[in-house]
Amino acid sequence: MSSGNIWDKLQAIDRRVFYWILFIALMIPYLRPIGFPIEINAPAKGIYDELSTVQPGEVCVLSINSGVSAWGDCLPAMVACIRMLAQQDARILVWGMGHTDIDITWQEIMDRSPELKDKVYGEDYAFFGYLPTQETTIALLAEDIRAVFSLDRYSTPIDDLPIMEDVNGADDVRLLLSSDTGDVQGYYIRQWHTKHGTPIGSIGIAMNASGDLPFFLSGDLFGLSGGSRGGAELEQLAGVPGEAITTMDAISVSHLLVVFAIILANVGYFATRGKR
Amino acid sequence: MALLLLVISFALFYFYMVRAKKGAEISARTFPAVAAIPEAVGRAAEMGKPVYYTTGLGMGTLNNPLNGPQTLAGISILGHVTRLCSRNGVRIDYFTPIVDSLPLVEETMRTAYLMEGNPEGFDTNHIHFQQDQSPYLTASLGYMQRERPASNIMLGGFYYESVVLGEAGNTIGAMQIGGSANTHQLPFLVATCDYTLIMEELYAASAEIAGDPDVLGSLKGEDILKFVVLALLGVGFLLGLANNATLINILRM
Amino acid sequence: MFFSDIAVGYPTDMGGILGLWAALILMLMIYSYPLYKENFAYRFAEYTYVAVSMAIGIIVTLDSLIRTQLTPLVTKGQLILVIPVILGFMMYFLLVPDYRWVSRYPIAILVGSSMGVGLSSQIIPSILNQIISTIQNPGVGATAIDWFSFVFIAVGTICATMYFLLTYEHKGPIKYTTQAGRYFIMLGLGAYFGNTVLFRLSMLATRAQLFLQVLKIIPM
Amino acid sequence: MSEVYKRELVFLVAGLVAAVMIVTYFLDIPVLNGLAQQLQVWALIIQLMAIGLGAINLVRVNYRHMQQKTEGLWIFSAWFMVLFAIMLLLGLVGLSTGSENAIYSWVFANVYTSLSSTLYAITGFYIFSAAYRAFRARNIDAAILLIGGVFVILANAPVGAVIWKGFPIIGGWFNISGQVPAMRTFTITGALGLLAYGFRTLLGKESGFYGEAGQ
Repeated sequence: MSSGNIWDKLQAIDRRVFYWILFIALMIPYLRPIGFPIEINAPAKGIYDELSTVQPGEVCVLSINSGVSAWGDCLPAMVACIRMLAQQDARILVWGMGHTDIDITWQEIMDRSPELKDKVYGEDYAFFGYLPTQETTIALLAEDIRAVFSLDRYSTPIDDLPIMEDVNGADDVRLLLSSDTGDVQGYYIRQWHTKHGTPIGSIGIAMNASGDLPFFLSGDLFGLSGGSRGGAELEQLAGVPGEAITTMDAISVSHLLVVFAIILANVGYFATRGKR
Repeated sequence: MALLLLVISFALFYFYMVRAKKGAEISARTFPAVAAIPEAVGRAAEMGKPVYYTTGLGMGTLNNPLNGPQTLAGISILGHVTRLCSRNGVRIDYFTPIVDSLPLVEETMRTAYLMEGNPEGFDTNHIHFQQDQSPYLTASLGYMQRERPASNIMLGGFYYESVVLGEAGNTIGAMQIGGSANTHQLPFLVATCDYTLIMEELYAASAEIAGDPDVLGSLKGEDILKFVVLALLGVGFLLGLANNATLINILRM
Repeated sequence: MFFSDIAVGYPTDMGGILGLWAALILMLMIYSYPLYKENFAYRFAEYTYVAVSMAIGIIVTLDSLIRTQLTPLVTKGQLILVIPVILGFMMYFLLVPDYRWVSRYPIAILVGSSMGVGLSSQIIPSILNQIISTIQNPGVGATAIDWFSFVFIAVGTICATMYFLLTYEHKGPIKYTTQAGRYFIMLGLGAYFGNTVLFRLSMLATRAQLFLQVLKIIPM
Repeated sequence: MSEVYKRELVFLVAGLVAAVMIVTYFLDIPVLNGLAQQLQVWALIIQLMAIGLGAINLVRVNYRHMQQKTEGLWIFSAWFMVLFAIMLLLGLVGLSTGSENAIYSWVFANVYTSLSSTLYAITGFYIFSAAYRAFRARNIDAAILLIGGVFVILANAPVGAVIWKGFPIIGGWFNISGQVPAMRTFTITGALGLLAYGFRTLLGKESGFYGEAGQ
């Protein structure tokens, strides 16, 4: 059997074989957790450092611009940040853009944040619900939150919420966390940070760790958590282990498979290239 | 400083757009991906196989601020490819899930055949529309297995279909030309295609083919701004090595 | 509201358990496509998603519209807000071919406002700040790697920007720097590719986790 | 001349609205600030009201499939119409009574959540098979891309550090510095491209988003 047709046979393997291997490989680490150590990188450390300087009573905003479909990447980091802010008695405002399933994401964050259990809605945190994505709306929020939200998600007038007493726009906000699948964090950088100086942190899907990196290095973002890896680092830093750390083992196994597949494909390619 | 840069850039765009309108010779540079199109069509003619052309999901509408311009650029290059196909007697099949682009696609292909003096060459069956991303993918993969096109051209606003189509084209040995301004799909287009148009190159290539003076004029204006940026970067880098921050302070004004 | 997809702890109420099993069955119907072949179950699940997500989209948007804008219009009597409501209805002329031009006015306001707001505000963060942070040297006490990265990023950004000169042929002296620029871009796309792998596999991992959780093989 | 209100007046409106936004960004003129904020509220209302467009389009396409009995599709279109109508009604009931309908929130929390994550995660399968069958170093570009990619993959996965100390160091360097020239250039050239696209829009040279599609 000349080496030529080994690679051709390997090439002809049915695609579904790979899919089964991958799906099973992803389950094994959940059955027998391995727990590889997780190193901390600067972008996620940036979020932890800024959040740990928040004083009690300071107003922080979480803008949930990622949907249920991106929970794997964004939910753990959001939970870690909210738990930190709640431990530091910050006042938390929550709204979101572009994804109509934001109610479920916020409910899930509350379920996973024991610190929120003894907080009072309307005094320690408030939820305003869905808005369509548009940079003009973000510019308006920076100037006057009440021009956009006159009622909270549960139709309580905004002025009846004690938390909103001295809060009118971006100038009264200590920092804003933006969780994204798209580029809404860019809108916040332009309309809140550049114009009002409000520090912006980005909790994004893994690709945003590349796309937003220039803004972290230029100081337009105080921190950047990319994907489940960023979530795991934040969970570890904040001392609130959760889903991201358990997912990291499955990431390790599946990433090894991908690297092995790339190497095999290229060895096969160069072995048969002489023949073609 | 920002206002100054905004006014300078608008002035430059306007200046070059007027010059381009007056017939000044402004053209985009030659792109290897565009230069390879005749070779892709020639390959199809030799092998007696069709050409597969698609502009991607583009979020399903022309009215999407990010993907609309990319889909339109892909359609204007489609006109150029269709003319070459008509000239070489090669069949071209166009796949899309974008319902509001169909009138423009039909008009572009019909005029292309007309300009080649081959009006009867145009056939609406060569335009394949599917309602959503998954049916569009399934139909494209089925077409590739059956027809085994010689060339696969993917230019427009792509999402994860670039991975699936790129892989399918690879396995049937098609020559592949890709292009998009969606950064998240560029790695897959580069990894699976022989030639790729990256980011703004897609718009420049389509403006060159469509001979659009406004776009070409503003592209020239953009290039002049890039020279300004390059000068600032070069001088700033040297000053940085010399530990001198004067330029930084000026830019921060 | 009761739900249980990845709620903390295995649900005890009937609605929760039923919900968990519905989630699992729907997942298997979708993954029957890659793991087996495109079939009736996959199409059924896909159309279910399109119907449910569109209905939810309308309800949530309607709620947001009524809550944030229409209620204040009535309570505070800002009658001027009647104009955008009319403009909103004008959008639907996009569906009437010969009156499509009517929909151009509300679109003009949407496009004009987002273009105006985005255009002027992006110059500082996306251009000036990027130049400043490229030419800022790592300062006192920086390690050799910091200085190497400083030179690498500066030279790389210059070459890559040269690559994007679109109306000048890449010939003569700039032939080599633009070619180097393309290699820097490939390096960036490689890192982007690596992060895309992390993104897609993290999502699939949480689906595999749910599969085990519903079958009570691992705790919720 | 009769076409003025169909095109030129529209471009004038878009240009004036954009001009108000640009001026108020740079200069602090109270009167203009008030006008800008009013226009921003209008933009929000218009966008919220436009949600029906997507729905009408979907219903129209599926209704056509049902009518023509398109083979293999019309059953699903019928199922779409039924389910869409039920969910919409349940949601409207919830809106009008002020408290969410139980079935609506059950479907939202379980059916929608599972399908949304599952459909989106399907790409994990494709990336794995593509890694084996398509990602070959066919030319220098693809080679650099794959080498950079593999180092970042092994830096992101905690196991990389266990295999070889070098992976997190080199991969980590890629993640924080190696990819910066490309990402920064995309940011700068993208911003310049947007400036040009915005300027052409102000002059009414860009009309794709008006549904004129390239005329």
